Amino acid sequence: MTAMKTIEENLKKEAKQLLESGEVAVVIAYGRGFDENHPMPCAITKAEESEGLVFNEYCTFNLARYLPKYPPKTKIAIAVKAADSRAVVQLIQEEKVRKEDLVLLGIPVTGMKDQKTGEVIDNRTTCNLANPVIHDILLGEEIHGFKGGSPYDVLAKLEAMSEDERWAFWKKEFERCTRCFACRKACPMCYCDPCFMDASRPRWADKSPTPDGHLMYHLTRFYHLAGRCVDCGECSRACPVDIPLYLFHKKVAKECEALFQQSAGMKIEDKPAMVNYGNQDSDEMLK
Amino acid sequence: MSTAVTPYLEMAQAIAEAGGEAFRKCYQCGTCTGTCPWSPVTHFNIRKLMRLSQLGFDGIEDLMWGCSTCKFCVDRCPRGVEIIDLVRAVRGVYAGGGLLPPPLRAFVGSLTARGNPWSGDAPKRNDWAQDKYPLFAEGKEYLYWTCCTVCYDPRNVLVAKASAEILEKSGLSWGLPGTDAQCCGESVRKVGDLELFEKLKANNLGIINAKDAKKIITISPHCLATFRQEYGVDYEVIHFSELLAALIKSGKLTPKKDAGGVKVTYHDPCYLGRHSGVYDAPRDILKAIPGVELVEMDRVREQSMCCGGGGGGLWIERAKGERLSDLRIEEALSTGATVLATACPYCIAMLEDSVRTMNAEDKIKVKDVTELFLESLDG
Amino acid sequence: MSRIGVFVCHCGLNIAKTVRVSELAEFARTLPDVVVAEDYKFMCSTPGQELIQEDIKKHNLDRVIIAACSPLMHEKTFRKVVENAGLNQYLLTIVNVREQDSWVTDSEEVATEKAKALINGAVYRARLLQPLVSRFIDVNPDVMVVGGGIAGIQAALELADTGKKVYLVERNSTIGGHMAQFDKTFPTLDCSACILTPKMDAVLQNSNIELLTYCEVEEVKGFVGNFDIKIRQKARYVDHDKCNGCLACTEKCPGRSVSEWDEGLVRRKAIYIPFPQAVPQKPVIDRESCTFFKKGKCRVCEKVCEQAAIDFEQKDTFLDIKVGAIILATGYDLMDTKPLVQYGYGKYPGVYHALELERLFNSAGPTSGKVVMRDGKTEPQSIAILHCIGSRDKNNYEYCSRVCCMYSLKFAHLLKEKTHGDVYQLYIDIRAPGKGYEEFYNRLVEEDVKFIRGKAARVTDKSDNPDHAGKLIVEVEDTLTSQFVTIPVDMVVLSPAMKPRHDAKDMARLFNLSTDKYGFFMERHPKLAPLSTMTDGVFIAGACQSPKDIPDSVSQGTGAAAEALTIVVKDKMELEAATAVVNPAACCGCHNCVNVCPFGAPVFNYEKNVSEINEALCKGCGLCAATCPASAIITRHFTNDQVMAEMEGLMEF
Amino acid sequence: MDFEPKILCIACNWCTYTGADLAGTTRLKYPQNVRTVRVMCSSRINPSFIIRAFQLGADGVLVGGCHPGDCHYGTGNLYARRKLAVTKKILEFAGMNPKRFRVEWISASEGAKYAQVVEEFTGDMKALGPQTTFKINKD
Repeated sequence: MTAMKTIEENLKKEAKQLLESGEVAVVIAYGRGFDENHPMPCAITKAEESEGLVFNEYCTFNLARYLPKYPPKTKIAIAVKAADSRAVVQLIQEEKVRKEDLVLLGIPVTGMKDQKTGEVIDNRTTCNLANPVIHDILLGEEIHGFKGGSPYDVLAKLEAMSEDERWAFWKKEFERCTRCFACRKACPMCYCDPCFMDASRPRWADKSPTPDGHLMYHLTRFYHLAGRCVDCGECSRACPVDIPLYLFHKKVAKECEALFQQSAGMKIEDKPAMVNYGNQDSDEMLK
Repeated sequence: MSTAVTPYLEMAQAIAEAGGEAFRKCYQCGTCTGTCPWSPVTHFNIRKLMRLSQLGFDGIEDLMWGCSTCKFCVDRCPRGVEIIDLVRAVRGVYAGGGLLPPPLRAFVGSLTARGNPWSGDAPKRNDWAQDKYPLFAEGKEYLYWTCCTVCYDPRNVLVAKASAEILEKSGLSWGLPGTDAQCCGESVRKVGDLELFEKLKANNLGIINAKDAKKIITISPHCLATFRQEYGVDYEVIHFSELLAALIKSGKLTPKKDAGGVKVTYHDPCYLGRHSGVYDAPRDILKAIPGVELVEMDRVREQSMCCGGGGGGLWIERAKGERLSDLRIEEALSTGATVLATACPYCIAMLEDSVRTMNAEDKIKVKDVTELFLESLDG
Repeated sequence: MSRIGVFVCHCGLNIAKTVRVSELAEFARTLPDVVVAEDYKFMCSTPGQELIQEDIKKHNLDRVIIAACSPLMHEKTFRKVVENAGLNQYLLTIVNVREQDSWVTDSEEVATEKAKALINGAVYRARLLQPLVSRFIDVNPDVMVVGGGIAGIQAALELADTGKKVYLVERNSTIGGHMAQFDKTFPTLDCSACILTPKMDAVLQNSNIELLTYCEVEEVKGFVGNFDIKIRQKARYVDHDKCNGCLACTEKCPGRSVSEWDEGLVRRKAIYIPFPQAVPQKPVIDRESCTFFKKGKCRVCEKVCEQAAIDFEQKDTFLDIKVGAIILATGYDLMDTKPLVQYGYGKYPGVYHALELERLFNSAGPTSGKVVMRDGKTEPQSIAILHCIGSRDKNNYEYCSRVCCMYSLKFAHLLKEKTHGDVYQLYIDIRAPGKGYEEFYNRLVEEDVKFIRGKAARVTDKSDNPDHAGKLIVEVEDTLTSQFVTIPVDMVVLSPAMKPRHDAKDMARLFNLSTDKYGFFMERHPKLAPLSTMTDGVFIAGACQSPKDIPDSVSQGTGAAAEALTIVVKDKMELEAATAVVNPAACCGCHNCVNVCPFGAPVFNYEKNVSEINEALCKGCGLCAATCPASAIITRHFTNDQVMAEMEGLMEF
Repeated sequence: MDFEPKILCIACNWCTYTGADLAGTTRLKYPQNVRTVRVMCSSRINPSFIIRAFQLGADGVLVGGCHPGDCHYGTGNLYARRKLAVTKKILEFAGMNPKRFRVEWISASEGAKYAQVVEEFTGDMKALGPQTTFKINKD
C-alpha cells in the first residue's frame, strides 16, 4: 500500500493541476480539522488551496454525499476510497451526477481509523474492499492480495437468532435512537430533502422520538437503501448512540444481491435494482 | 359379438404414471410416424402407439417393441412430446407383466445375473486388454469406461483395443475400470426395466465415486447419453471421439500414414448425434487422416438414419427387408465409399451384420473411427 | 371537520339477510363526523338515489359513504348521484358489504362486525378525500395509419369518409400489401386485384388522405390526442411531383435485381414500380442495383425522362406531423422455410412456398398466370400442398396461422383449374370456421383433391422406385389408415407460418406497445378491446396483432377507424382525474418515477431538477408514488394519507 | 374464546379485488377476518404501508395483485414483486415472523383461489397467535 503521506502529496499535486488547468471547478477531498486526527471534508476551488489538503488514516468520511449538492454539470474532482467510489457509481446510475462531469481521484487504502475511538475500523463493518471500483487518476498503487473475507460473515449471529430474539435485539438498539438523523446526514445515498420522515403530509410516524416512530424511520430507510447501500459504514460511525445500523444494511444488501444478482454501486451501466425487474425474477423471491 | 371398444382409462393412467404422461400433448399429426425410420420397412407405428396409450386401447403390446429410440421423432414433434419416455413407460407397464419378447429375456437375464448383456463372465471383462493397459486409480485424470459390447463382442473388442492403444500413445493419465464395472443400463432402461437400471446405476456410481473419477471417457454413445442425462452427478463425461478430436486439434496426436485415397462415409449414431449433439468430432477425426476422402450420405447429422440397434433392437432378430442397417449399407454403398465409419459399438455390430448378410464384404468395410485413426497413427 | 352521511343498502335480502343493516346504520351514527346514517331497501333505485340526494342537501353533507355492492358494480352510478346533488363525485366512498361480506359468510354476527370495520375504515378515508376535477385537453383531429395493406387501406378510407384527415404511411413504394400479391381470394374466388385496386385508387383520389409511400415512422412523441410524429421519406431518386408515370425509364434501365414483389421468381429493373397496378404509379430507384450508384456511370433513365424527374442527388427527408390517434396495420412476414431442411425448400427447385405459388397464379405475375415449374414451361403433373409448415409447432411457432388451411384449399382449386395435375393436401386438421369456408372445403373434396390426414415428414428426391425418378417424394403417414405413404410429385407447396414482422419489436418500442410471446402486438383485452393497446390512442388492425385473413383484416381496419374516431371526433378530451402529481418542493431528483412508469408519464425537468408528471399520460396506478423515497408524489384519490387512514380505521375493529 | 386474527388485505383493483368479488358472486364462504383496502395496482403499495399495518395491529398482511405479465398497467406488479420481496426480508430481519406477510397473485377469474388463500392465511394467523411485535401499545 502506498504511504498515506505519498497519497496526500499526490492529492495536492493532482488537485492543483486540475484546478489550474480549469478541468474542474471544485475538488472535494479532506482538509485539516481541529487537529491531525480529525480531518474534515473540504472543497476547494482555487489551485493555491490545494496545499491545505490532507490525507491520513482518519479521512474516513464518504465524500460522495457532497456531490448532489452541486448544481448539475459542475465539473468536480473528488477523492474516493473503495466505498466512496461505489457511492459515486450508484449516484451516476441514479443520474444525480454524470460521469463526464467528474474526475475520480482513486485512493486504494486499508486500515482507516475511527475518529471517535482512534482505533482501526473493523472491516467487518464496511464493504471490505481496498481499491476503488472506478477511478480516473490513482493517488496510490492498487492493493493486491488484500483478503477481507465475505462482507456478510458478521451477520451470522443475527441470522441464527429466532425472530423474537432478533426483535428483542433491534428493539433494544432502536430504543436508544434520539432521532438526531446523523445516520442519514452521513449517508452518501440519503439525498432526499426533505426526507420522508420530515414530511407533514403524509405523516409516516410521530415526530417526537417514540419507539414506533423509530421503527418506521429505520425500517423505511433500510428499504430506501435497498440495492443502493454501498456498505461504507458511515451511518454506524456517525451514530452517537452506536446503533449497529450497518448490520441491517448489510443484510438487505446481501438479500438484494441474492435476489437480483446485482451489487450496489459496482457498475455504471446497471440500473438500480429496485426500479428495475428482470426476466429471471420469479415468485420464489416472495417465499 | 360386439366389436365396440371402451376406453381403458386405468391403463392410460398407469402409462402416464410410469413416465409417459407426455402423450397427453400429442395431437396425432403423424409427424413422428412420417419421420420414423421404421415406417418404410415395418408396420411399427409410433403415432398409433401414442393413440392407443391415450385411451388405453388394446394393441399396445403388438407395437411397443418396434421403436429403436433413435429420437428422430422427438426432435421433429411439433408438440414437444418426449416420445421415448412414452415408449419406455408402455414397455415398463407391460413388461412388468412378464411380456418380454424371448430374445430380450436372454438379454435381461444376462444383465440381471452377470451385469452385462452378452452373457459374458464378469471376471473376464478386461480379458481383451491382456493386462497391457492400466487400471484406473485415484489421482489419474481419465477413467476410460469401456462398454460391455467392446469388452465381450468379438468384433467390437477390436475397437476396445484400438481405442486403448490410442490412449496409450496420447500420453494421458488414464485407466480402465475393474471387472466390477457393469452395463450402464441404457438399453434395459429403454426396455422398461427401471429397477434393474437403478441397480446397475448404483453399482457403477459406486465405482466412480469410490475412485473419485472426475473425467470419464466413454466409447459407447449409449453410455455417454446415460451418464450425462440419467446418472445425474457432476463429473465430466466425454465421448472418445470428442477426446480424440481435441487431441488432434491440440497437436498431441498427428496421423501420418496416408490411407491412399480411400473414400469413407460416416454414419451418425443416434445416441452420439441426436441424443448427445456430437456431430463434428468424428468427422474432424476422419478429415485429419491423410488420404481419406469423406463423402456424406443423404441422411446425416440431425437427419441421420438409425441402424436399428437402439432401445433393445440389437437383441431383436428381424427378417430381411426389415433391417434398417441393410438400408444404411445400401445408402453407404451408393456414395461410392469403401469404408463406412461410425463411432458406436451397437452401430458397428448392426452394420457389420448387414454387410455379412448382404454379402458386401468385398465392397465396404465397417470401421470405428478409432480403428481408422490408429491405422494412420501406426505409420 | 367533515360532515359525513352513511347510507346502508339492503339490496333486497342480498345484504340484509346476513348483515344487520339497521344495527350498521346505528353504529355509523356513533362515529365521529357522521351526521346522518340511514338504511334502505335498494339504494340504487330511484327512491334510494333521491334519499341520498335529499340528505346531502338537508344535512349539508360534504362526504358520502354508501355501504352496498362492490364499487366495481355501482360506483359510477352513485358518483352521478352525488354529483347531481352538487357534491364532487370523488367525495364518495363505496363500502363493499355484499360481494366481500354478506355473500361470503353465513354468520350474521361475523358479517355485521366486518361491515362495521369496513365502514369505520371508509369514514377514516372519507375525511381525507379531496374533490378532483377532470381536466380537458385539445385533440388533434387527424389520424395516422401505418401500413398500406388491406387493413390500413380500409381504415384510412373509412376515416377519410368521415371527413377526417388521414396520413397513410407505407414503407414500400406502393400500397397494397400482401393482398396485392394474391390472384384469387377464398372462399369466393374473387379476383384479388379486382377488389383491391379500386380501393388503392380510392386512397390516391381521396383528398382527405395524404399518402406517404416509401416512408417510415422515425419517432413518436406525445400522447393520445396530441401525437408528434417524425416521418422519414426515403430517397426515391425520382421527383414524384415532376414524374408523370410514363415509365419510359423502366424500359431502358439496364440494372437488375430480384423482384421482391414476385418473391424472387423473376428479376426487376433498378428503376421500377413493383407491379403494374402499383399506387402511386411512379417509380423509385433501388440504390443497390442501380448501375449509376454502383459504377458511377449510366444515367440512362435521366436521359429518357422527358419530365427531368430523375434526381440522383435526392436525400432522405423528414416530415413532422401531428395527429390525435394512430392505427398500426403493419401486417406479417411469411416464415422462412429454409431452416426446415426436411422439406427441401431452397434445395429442390420443385419446392415452393405459398406466396411464390400466389405469384404463379397471378396474371400479372412472372408467368402471366400459368402454373409452370421454375424452368418456365413444364406444367406440374402432380402437386402436394403441405399444411402447418412451422405453424402449430413447438419447434417454430406454436400458434395456428389460421389462414393456411383455406388458402391451401384455394390453391388446390386453382391448381385443378390451371393444370391437369393431381393435387394432394397433407393436413393435420382442416380449420374452416369462417362464413362460407366449410362449404368451400366441401366443394374441394368433391373436386377430387386427395386429402391425406397427416403432417408431411419429409421431401426427398431419392427413391428406390424407378417410376419415381425425377420426382420429389413426399413422405407422410396417412393417420387415418396408419400407413406410411410416399407420394411422387412434381411440385411441393409449403404453407408456412405467418409470423410477426421482423422489426415488430422495434415498432412496439417506437409506439410503446407490448408484444405477445411471439412478437405480435398485444391488444388491450383479447375479447373486449381487441383493437386497442395499452397505449391510449394507438390502435392495431390486421395481421400485426395475429394471423388473419382478408375479411377479418378488413373488419379490424374498419373497427380501428371507429376506435380512432372516438378520440378525434371530439375537440376536447377528458383526462383521468385520479392521476399522480409531483410536489416539486419534496422531489429529490432520484429519477425513480421516470425509471418505473410504464407509460412514460413522469419526465425529468433538468432545468428545475425535479420530476414532472404529464397527466395526459398518467393512468393513476400509483407505482411512482410507492417508488418515490421522498413521498413527493401524490397519487390523487389514493394518497399515502388516505390509504393509511383507511387501514387505521379497518384495524380498529 | 378462540383467537380471531385481524388480517389486512391490500388488493389491486383489476385482479385480486375483482377476484374477491367473484368469490362473493359465486357464494364461496371463507373466514371474515380479512379487511380489504383497494388500490389501483399492487405496485401502489408503499413498503411503509406494511410496516404501518403491523403497527396498527394487523396480525397478518396479505397483498394481492395480478399475475406477473397480466398487470393492467403492464409492468406494475413486476416492480411490486421486487419491492415486496425486499420488504419481506426487512420485516423478517427486524424480527417479524415472515409468515405474517404474504403476497399472492390472484386474477379476476380466481375467486376460488382468493377464498382458499384467505382461508389458509387466516388459519396460519390463528396458529401463530396475536402479533405483538410491531403493534403499538395504545395504553
